[in-house]
Amino acid sequence: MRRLAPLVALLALGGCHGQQAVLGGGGRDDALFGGLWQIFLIVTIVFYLVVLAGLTWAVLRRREGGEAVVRTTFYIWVGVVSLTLVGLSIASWLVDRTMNRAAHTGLTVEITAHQWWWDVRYISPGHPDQTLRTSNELHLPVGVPVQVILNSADVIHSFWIPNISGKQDLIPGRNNDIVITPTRVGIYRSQCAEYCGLQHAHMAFDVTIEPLATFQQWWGDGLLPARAPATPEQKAGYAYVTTRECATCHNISGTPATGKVAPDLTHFASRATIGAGTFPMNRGHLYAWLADPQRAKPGNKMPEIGLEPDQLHAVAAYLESLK
Amino acid sequence: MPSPCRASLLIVALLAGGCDQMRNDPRGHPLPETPPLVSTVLSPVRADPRAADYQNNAFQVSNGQLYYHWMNCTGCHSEGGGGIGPSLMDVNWRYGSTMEDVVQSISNGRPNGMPAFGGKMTAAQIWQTAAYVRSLSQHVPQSIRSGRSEGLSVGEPSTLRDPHPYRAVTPKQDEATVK
Amino acid sequence: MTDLDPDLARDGPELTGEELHRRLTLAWRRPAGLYGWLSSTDHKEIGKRYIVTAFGFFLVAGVLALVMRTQLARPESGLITADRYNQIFTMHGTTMMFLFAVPVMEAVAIYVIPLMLGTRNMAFARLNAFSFWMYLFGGIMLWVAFALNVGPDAGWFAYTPLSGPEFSPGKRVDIWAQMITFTEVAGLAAAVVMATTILKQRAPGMTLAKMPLFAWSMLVVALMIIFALPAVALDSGMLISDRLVGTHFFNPYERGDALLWQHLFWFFGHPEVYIIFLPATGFISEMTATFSRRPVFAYPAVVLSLIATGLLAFGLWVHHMFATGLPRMGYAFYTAASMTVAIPTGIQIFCWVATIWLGRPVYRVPMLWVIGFIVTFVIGGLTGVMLASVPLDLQLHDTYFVVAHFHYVLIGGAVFPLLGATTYWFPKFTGRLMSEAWGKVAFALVFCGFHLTFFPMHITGMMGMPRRVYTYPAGMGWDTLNLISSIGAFILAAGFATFIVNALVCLRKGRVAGPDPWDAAGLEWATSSPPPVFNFPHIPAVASRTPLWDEGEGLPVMTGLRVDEREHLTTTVIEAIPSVREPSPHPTIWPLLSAIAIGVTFVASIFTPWALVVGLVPSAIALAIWFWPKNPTVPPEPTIE
Amino acid sequence: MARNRLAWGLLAALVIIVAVAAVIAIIGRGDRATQPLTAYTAPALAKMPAAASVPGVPGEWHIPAGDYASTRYSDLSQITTQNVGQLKPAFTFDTGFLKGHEAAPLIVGSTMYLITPYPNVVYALDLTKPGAAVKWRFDPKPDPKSQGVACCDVVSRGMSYDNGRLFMVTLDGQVIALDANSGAQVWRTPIADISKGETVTMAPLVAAGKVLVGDAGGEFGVRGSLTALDEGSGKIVWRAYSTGPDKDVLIGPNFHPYYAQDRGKDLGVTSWPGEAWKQGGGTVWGWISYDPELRTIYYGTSNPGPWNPEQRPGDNKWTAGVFARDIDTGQAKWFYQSNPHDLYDHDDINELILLDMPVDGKMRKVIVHPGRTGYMYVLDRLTGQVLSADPYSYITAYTGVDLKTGRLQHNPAKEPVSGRVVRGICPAPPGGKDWNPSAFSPRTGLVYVPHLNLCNDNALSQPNYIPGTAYLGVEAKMYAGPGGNRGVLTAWDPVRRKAAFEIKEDLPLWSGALATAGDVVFYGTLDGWFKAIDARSGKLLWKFKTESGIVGQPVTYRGPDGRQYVAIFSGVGGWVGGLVSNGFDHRDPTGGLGIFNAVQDLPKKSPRGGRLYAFALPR
Repeated sequence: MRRLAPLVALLALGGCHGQQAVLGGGGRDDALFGGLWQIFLIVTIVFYLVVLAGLTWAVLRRREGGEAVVRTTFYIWVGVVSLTLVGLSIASWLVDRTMNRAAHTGLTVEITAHQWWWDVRYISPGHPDQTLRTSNELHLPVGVPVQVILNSADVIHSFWIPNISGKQDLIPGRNNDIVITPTRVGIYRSQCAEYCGLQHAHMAFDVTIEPLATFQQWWGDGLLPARAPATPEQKAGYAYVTTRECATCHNISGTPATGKVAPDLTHFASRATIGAGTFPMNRGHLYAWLADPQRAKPGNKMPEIGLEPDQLHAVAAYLESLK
Repeated sequence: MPSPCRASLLIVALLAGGCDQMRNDPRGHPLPETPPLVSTVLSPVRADPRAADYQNNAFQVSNGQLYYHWMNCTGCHSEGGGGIGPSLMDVNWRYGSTMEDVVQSISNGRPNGMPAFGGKMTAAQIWQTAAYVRSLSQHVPQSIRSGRSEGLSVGEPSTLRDPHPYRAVTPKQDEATVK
Repeated sequence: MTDLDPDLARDGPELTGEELHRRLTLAWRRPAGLYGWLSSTDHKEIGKRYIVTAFGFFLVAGVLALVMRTQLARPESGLITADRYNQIFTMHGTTMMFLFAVPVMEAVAIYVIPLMLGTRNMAFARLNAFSFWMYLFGGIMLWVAFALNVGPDAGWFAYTPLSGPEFSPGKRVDIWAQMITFTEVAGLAAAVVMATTILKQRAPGMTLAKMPLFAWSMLVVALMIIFALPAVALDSGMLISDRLVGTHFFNPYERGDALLWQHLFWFFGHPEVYIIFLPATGFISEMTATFSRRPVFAYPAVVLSLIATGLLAFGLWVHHMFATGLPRMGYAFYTAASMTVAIPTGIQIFCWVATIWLGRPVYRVPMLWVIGFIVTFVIGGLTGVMLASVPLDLQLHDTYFVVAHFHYVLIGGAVFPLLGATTYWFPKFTGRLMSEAWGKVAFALVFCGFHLTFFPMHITGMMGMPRRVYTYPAGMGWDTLNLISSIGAFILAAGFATFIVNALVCLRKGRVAGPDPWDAAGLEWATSSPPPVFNFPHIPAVASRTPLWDEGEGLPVMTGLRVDEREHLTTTVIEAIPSVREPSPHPTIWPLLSAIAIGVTFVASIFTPWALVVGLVPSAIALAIWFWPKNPTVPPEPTIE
Repeated sequence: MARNRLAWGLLAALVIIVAVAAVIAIIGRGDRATQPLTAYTAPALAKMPAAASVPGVPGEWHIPAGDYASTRYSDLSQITTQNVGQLKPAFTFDTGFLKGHEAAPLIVGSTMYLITPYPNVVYALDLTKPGAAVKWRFDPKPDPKSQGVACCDVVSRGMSYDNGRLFMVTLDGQVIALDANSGAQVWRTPIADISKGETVTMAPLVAAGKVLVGDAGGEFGVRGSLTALDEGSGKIVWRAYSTGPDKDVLIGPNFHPYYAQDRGKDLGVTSWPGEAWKQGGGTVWGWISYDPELRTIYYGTSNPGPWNPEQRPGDNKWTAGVFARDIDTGQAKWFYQSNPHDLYDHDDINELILLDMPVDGKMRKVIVHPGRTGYMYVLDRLTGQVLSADPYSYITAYTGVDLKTGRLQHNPAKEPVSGRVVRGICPAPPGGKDWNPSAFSPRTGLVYVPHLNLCNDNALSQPNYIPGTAYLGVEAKMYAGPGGNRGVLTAWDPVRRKAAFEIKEDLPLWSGALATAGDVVFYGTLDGWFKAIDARSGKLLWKFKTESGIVGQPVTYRGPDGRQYVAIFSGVGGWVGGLVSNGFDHRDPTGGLGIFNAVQDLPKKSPRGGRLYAFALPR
């Protein structure tokens, strides 16, 4: 029984570093969570040690009798347990209330979850032409509370950036929303937290928290149409992508590719991953993904197109140019 | 599950409607295993083996339903009732109702306005969409089709629907708009 | 049968001993051969079948768990495909919860409760048999479907719309939903049988206040099943109707709601985990009392805690849905309710520790499982208190922290007591004791393997690893922790295997056990091991909570039951005053045939809704024949003066 | 036993009541004019503008709307309320095609010119010969692929005639000028690209030496535009887009919209998200009116694309509104957006009747415009100010038009939202009234509006834009509005701003109206009845059953023998009639973009057909 103590200590340390970890310290709600977590951890460890102590004493004790002292200890125990639980639920309610009262400063992001990718729209009220649509990535200004409106196009998913705040489900037919306040600049990772089918494991996106100025610059660049192809190989890739199967589902602003039912590729190369977190963004993985998306992420809705080698090079070259 | 276990349970497989109907092979073109005994008895042997695999597999028909909505087929054919394009639920087929004919209609288009999706969709997607189109007129076993879709209700519960294809009143003049 | 002298047809001081034993065996025997085996209504035979089948499902689902741990041992491992993994984790969850946990607790109770209460058979013996067959057919259907690649893949709680008609094509989720219908019918039947037996067939003098604690926990569990299971039966019925016929219960477009599924499921879901946990508390109370050589401290407190847990379990299901966006003030209520349910469990823990403290503990193998239970389950209970808080749950929900929590409370809280109870009652089941040495080895392996597997999962959960992922990227900090869990899983499996081998080997080679090898106090130890087919030659009478410790050999008995006809004694609910001598049902094949007819109807209704109409006819015929009144051939009873 | 008898008695009573109610309900339907027939004379009358008439001999019909002011009034008065009862068919002509015949016949001199639906064959009939023999026939041979991108049946709504030439447009968007005598082609200019889903179904307007044609295809994510071609050479003079930067929309310095909501720079881009304006719709497929004095044309733009409003946040300028442009340069003078950020496919392409009308005691140059939103707009022709907007059909989707800001007020309970079906939205997508034009009679001062009474359930879905395929994102189910009748002919008094009388029709009214000096108003029903009613009281004076449903536009002319003739096309089709001409499966209520569900009984009531009927009084 002694072996448990070190493991319990490890629990407190664990999870405080890493891109996708609770207690990562990247957001206001996560800090509030950290505080409440410490209280619960200490109380539970104390109670556990008391129970262990009682058990050990009971196991080693040879003498009999002592009913009276046990009876009084019983009343004390029930009292202490009840009071502690009442205290814990009040503490939990207070923290929940403060989490819920975050002020909202006009920045709204609409996230629509699809089966196994994320569609993100940045809304600036009153200026519809400033609406920016990207996929599988989230850029947020540090220190600014942002309202994230959550909707699902098919099944139930769950939006969760552990470093910043708690999770909230995206449920079809319900408009859930959550206000998160990132407090630390950095790049974090988020992953769908509700089982949503075949590729629930590959439904992640990267969260970049940056100063307000950089964020506004990024938003402005995002509104620009896609870069024109420069090299002849890129031109060949442009020709294929904007006329063949890719254009039916994907959208690249400023080109005839205007499909709306798959991730937006206008600034594809500036993202950190391919296939919603399936592969890191580099040439080798881009080739692997284009050659056979079903092998990398079996069951996802992007079919295997069967590109010829030269078409593969051209398309990869063009996609890499879409910074 | 090793194959001997599967073979030994073939009798029960007949009861459960054949095990290949649920194969969830996302690759899109399932290995052309011989279609389960049950379906070959009911429907004649096909020229192209792929037809049976797409048509008898619930996963492929469900993908076909997805592409039927993504490729805007509902704009002209609605949920099978017709509109700009003809109805896909009844027995009138202008260009043939076998899987190969429907795949031909989708990939090459038809003269009177059906656009060609050949370059816009991959072969697997076209086969899956064709399987769904044929399921609209009950050419696909009942156990393969889904009860309903998660959207506007486009029909009453299946217990009230007549199970066999609807025999539309073929108008006396011929189909072509030009006399 | 020989024509008996009518006035000798009753057991009594003059008809006792060997002669009585022979005649009673003649009256209670079932026909020999397969037909007899299939038509048995003896609670001991049904109980053994239930236990063996449940442990069979436990092992098979355990193998699936090993496959999952092997897949997750390394990041991005391609051992099995996503589709296969989703089927496996769904089958693991569904089998463990519906085909092992609830049925095995009922199974042990079906065997032990009549002996504890001092009666000859359970109340509705044929319904008891029917319950087992329905459970068996449900299990077979699910696993045959899994073998045919038609296994469910939407998780053990199959949230809509993923489990709905559009996103789960084919028959996979239909099979799952129909399996729920089978196990709910079996569960409800067993619960009705259990509640009636406990309330109406206790030994004379065994008032509610003198009933053994295991009987109390099974009474509360039976009532919880009766109130909880209909919710999921209705839910799965609505899902089948949505999927096959096209109704819109869960389609938000047409006035349905995706959350309706979750509310109805978890209204059953949370009581379900207490239906699994409370029998385990009964086991712990029995074993603690026996091996501490004294009754459990503060009997009324433990009974009140059982009842409190049973009631509170129905008021906190929304803590499974803290992330779905329901109003936050409502959540605060459910946090408070989830905290409150920890109090009765805390009281029971105190009482067990106090019993050990006050008694002279003897550390036989079952006692080791009790100690292991306390050490493990309390961690699970405390992480449960953490998950009850909304802010903490919003971070920890659907991560591996929750996986660790519920394995602590299910394996720690239910499987440890179950293994202890199996070792404890093994001599009563088989007449032989399990080996102490191998018992200790099995305990050590299971205990260490368990903590090595599931404790690191708390940390992987804190580090952001979500549930039910068939693989994960490298470099997230999860690699070593998952490897440790996988290694622990194999040690745990080795432990379970040792336990099973120990049980099988000792079936024949174990030390022969007398009626009361542990010198325990319950009535079940008053009859031989294994007990004769009629359990007790004379119905014992009870005057205290620990009859064998108080009366010992001179256990008072009550005579007067018929010998040439199957009969048991019915007593009043509160005071257990003998009231009626009731005929007990004869072995009959019809529960099996009814189960077959209803089972075929259920399975066929997956393929066409009209099967329900067509299947009604054979089912009605079988049930009618089953319930057809058999006019008693025996002359009417002279009244007892 | 007593309780048993009582129970049986109650049950019997209940059955009787239900039976009686069912009988009443069955009788109650059916075609009846229930309005009280009170004579109605308006004190102060609206008048036609002086220069409204088209150059030419009275008694002829040169453009579908009759005159530039789109009044569809004829001052022929041989047919009066007394003798209309004896009208007989003088001759009929079978066009040989079976789709929707929505065109208006043109009569110049002693020749009648007809245009059929796809393949848009033009016939010239010599009226002097008995049975009106064919003088010549012109077959433009349009591209058959255009049939796949015509949202609401492969129709043509007519041609225009101007000094010796006929101007027509084919479905695949080629404007053709024909010599009226010989039928020879003078010039042909393509203005639409069917690969992007662009077609043309409207009747071109010829005025001030220019042929004005707009494109159609709002359902296919097309970018709407109005093109002016030179009458003589067919060269494109100017083209005004309905979305995009101001230079494309020909918005310049002298653009003065009345309301603030329509003022701003490049609103055609800033009121759309990203590049959505390139598939923004705003096509021009309806009616154009022209005021020769002000040298200004007035026309409406269609619904924004896609139907799903969540895909295009913002006001979506310049769709679903009325433009006033200078005919020579195309520069916009003013614009009123009647339906910013359209939610229900309520285009604004309906007819714009130019009148001079007393408003608050002062005569003003106005436009009377029955909108698809269900409001009868009266706009000031000079400034675009909304003088009044009163509902003429049953409306739940809107709560009114704020006359100070000009903005249409949506009813939040009926706004479509994704994830849920919104029910009981009235009027349905075809609107309070679709394209079929109403008529005005200066003698009664009433506007005769043949319109609809349909409501619908609406569900949003994820639209995908693939050029050449439908770009909607909405699934609808339409059904009859309150009262169960699906069509209404309303005689509306624009001065008093209320209906003089209403005639309820069972089937939706999809044909145009015609008012004559003989105080007779003509219109046709979807089950083939061609009716004449008293212009003052609405009493049914005469009706004739034609072979197929009527979706055409009635015209009247003085024949070579001096008698007054009334001509109408009978051939069911158009958006609502498509289910007869295309075939439809009643098990899918969302067929035909949702409208087939409202007319499931039409195939039984109207066979396919394609025949011109001309009626006259017996000699």
